[in-house]
Amino acid sequence: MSAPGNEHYRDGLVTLLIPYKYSYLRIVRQAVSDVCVHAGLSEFKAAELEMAIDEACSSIIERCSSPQNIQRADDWRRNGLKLNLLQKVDSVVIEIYDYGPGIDFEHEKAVDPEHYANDPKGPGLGVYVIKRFVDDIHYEPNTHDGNYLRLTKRL
Amino acid sequence: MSAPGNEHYRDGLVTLLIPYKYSYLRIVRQAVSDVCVHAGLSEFKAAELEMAIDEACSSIIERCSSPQNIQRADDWRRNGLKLNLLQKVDSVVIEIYDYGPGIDFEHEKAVDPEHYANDPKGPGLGVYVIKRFVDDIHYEPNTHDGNYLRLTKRL
Amino acid sequence: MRECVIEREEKGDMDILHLDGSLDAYSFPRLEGSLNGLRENSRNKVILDCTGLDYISSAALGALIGFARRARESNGDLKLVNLTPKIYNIVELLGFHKILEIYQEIDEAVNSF
Amino acid sequence: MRECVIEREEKGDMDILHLDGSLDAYSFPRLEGSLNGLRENSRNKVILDCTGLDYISSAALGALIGFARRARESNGDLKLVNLTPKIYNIVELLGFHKILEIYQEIDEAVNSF
Ligand SMILES: Nc1ncnc2c1ncn2[C@@H]1O[C@H](COP(=O)(O)OP(=O)(O)O)[C@@H](O)[C@H]1O
Ligand SMILES: Nc1ncnc2c1ncn2[C@@H]1O[C@H](COP(=O)(O)OP(=O)(O)O)[C@@H](O)[C@H]1O
Repeated sequence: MSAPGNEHYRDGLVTLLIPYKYSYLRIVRQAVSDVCVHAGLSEFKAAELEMAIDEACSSIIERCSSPQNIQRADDWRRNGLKLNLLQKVDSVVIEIYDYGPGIDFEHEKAVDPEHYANDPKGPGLGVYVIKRFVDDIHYEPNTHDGNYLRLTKRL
Repeated sequence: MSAPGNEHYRDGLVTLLIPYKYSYLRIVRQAVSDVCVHAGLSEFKAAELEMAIDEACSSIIERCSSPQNIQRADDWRRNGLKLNLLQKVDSVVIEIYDYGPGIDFEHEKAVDPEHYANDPKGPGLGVYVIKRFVDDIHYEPNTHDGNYLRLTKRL
Repeated sequence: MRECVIEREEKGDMDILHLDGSLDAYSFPRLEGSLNGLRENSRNKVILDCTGLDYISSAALGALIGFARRARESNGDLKLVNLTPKIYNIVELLGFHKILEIYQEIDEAVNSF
Repeated sequence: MRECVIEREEKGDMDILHLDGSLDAYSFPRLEGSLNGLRENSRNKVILDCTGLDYISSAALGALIGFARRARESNGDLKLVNLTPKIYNIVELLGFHKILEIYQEIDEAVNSF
């Protein structure tokens, strides 16, 4: 389940590694937004995917920011988030790898704003945003490259 | 001469891989600018380093954009530019790896705007910009990870 | 990385917060601080002028809901003004417009209190 | 990725080009196209309004010099107006302000022709 290596993706692949820190989210959003425009997504759809990725990454960072939560890999490059931004003919695919405790975005329950308003102490809105704004979610914990999350937005 | 692996760098490392295409320069500039601000560089100095990196990357892309110029690596990930953005205590260091024909930015002659104005058909201004805006340039062709360029800007 | 710059403008018993930048997990705590300060001073009629806002996360939106709920208990509220089309689209698709009042102009929001 | 948007405004024998976006290796060919168009029509008094310009590469600056040089041979010129402080700093450090005329306001540039 590591990044696909076929011809299909080659030309449009951007890869980004950042530390587990909120202050790098802006670089991620900018890269996602640029790749979306490049792939032909409308400005609105680009903003939707940008938000879904920001939500996923900040949830991951939240769980990884205490050092004891991270399965520190020998390879120092793995001590951070990795994103692959792929442009396909009919979609933009974002792959996110991390070595934290993992969050099953595919099966976790989504809380919408109205439920959240009635129970603000409960879980956050991140999963709801992701499910609302991407067309496909695939999650696989503990792959060779860490936890793997793949979010797909169709053009 | 591959990326340094010592403790020193760990927390501030951002890595970015992009295809050999001009349309990804904006992602690079944005990432450089964000990392500079994060490292404590002034807005002006950040803009200077941003321009130096943009100039270096566009020269590399110009020479890599015809496929016959690229020593196509087996590893498909290498068929693009790789940047490491490192925050050190007293500087920001940008490392650029490519598999193209290579440009010796360290020793190539810089043409300033006045000379350029008198001979616009000659070499471009890119090297001049890089030399003017960074404090140290180190170039090494054909390393294990391709041609290696390291640009350092002090805080 | 650009922090969110917040300028507060007092207008009688209302506070208008002019936002510039983005409200993500990194920059949001600053707005939370401003809102907590207002609450401590029992100032609970707040207008967020989002003219310069280029991003808002769900956590930030959630906290705005939290402030609005408590403010309403004291006859106050928190209202959004001047969202960019991109952000308005997101707020609407997510359904936040059913929970938070949104206006096109600051004056409209002021008069709605 | 955002292209540079160029709006042309005719003012007698002058052309004011209002730029919005960045002039890098990707987006620059569009401005080059506009300048070539002006040259073909022997319009060689050009003002570049850089209010909305957030980046300019050396190749773009070099081409502006090229246009200015040729325009001067026909009693014209190319002048820059309204650079942001960030871009002005770069233009000055690189020494382009000795070769290209720069003004704070469009009117000043207009009156300088
Ligand atoms: N779990 C958390 N939830 C919300 N905000 C947090 C959390 N942890 C840190 N922050 C906020 O994020 C900022 C830390 O940013 P970060 O980029 O992660 O680290 P650094 O400042 O070392 O680069 C602080 O301003 C803090 O208020
Ligand atoms: N060698 C070159 N010098 C200057 N401009 C170029 C060069 N090659 C391509 N361009 C310009 O850059 C654009 C191509 O962008 P690029 O991102 O490299 O490819 P793509 O459009 O396939 O993503 C075109 O608009 C073209 O005008």
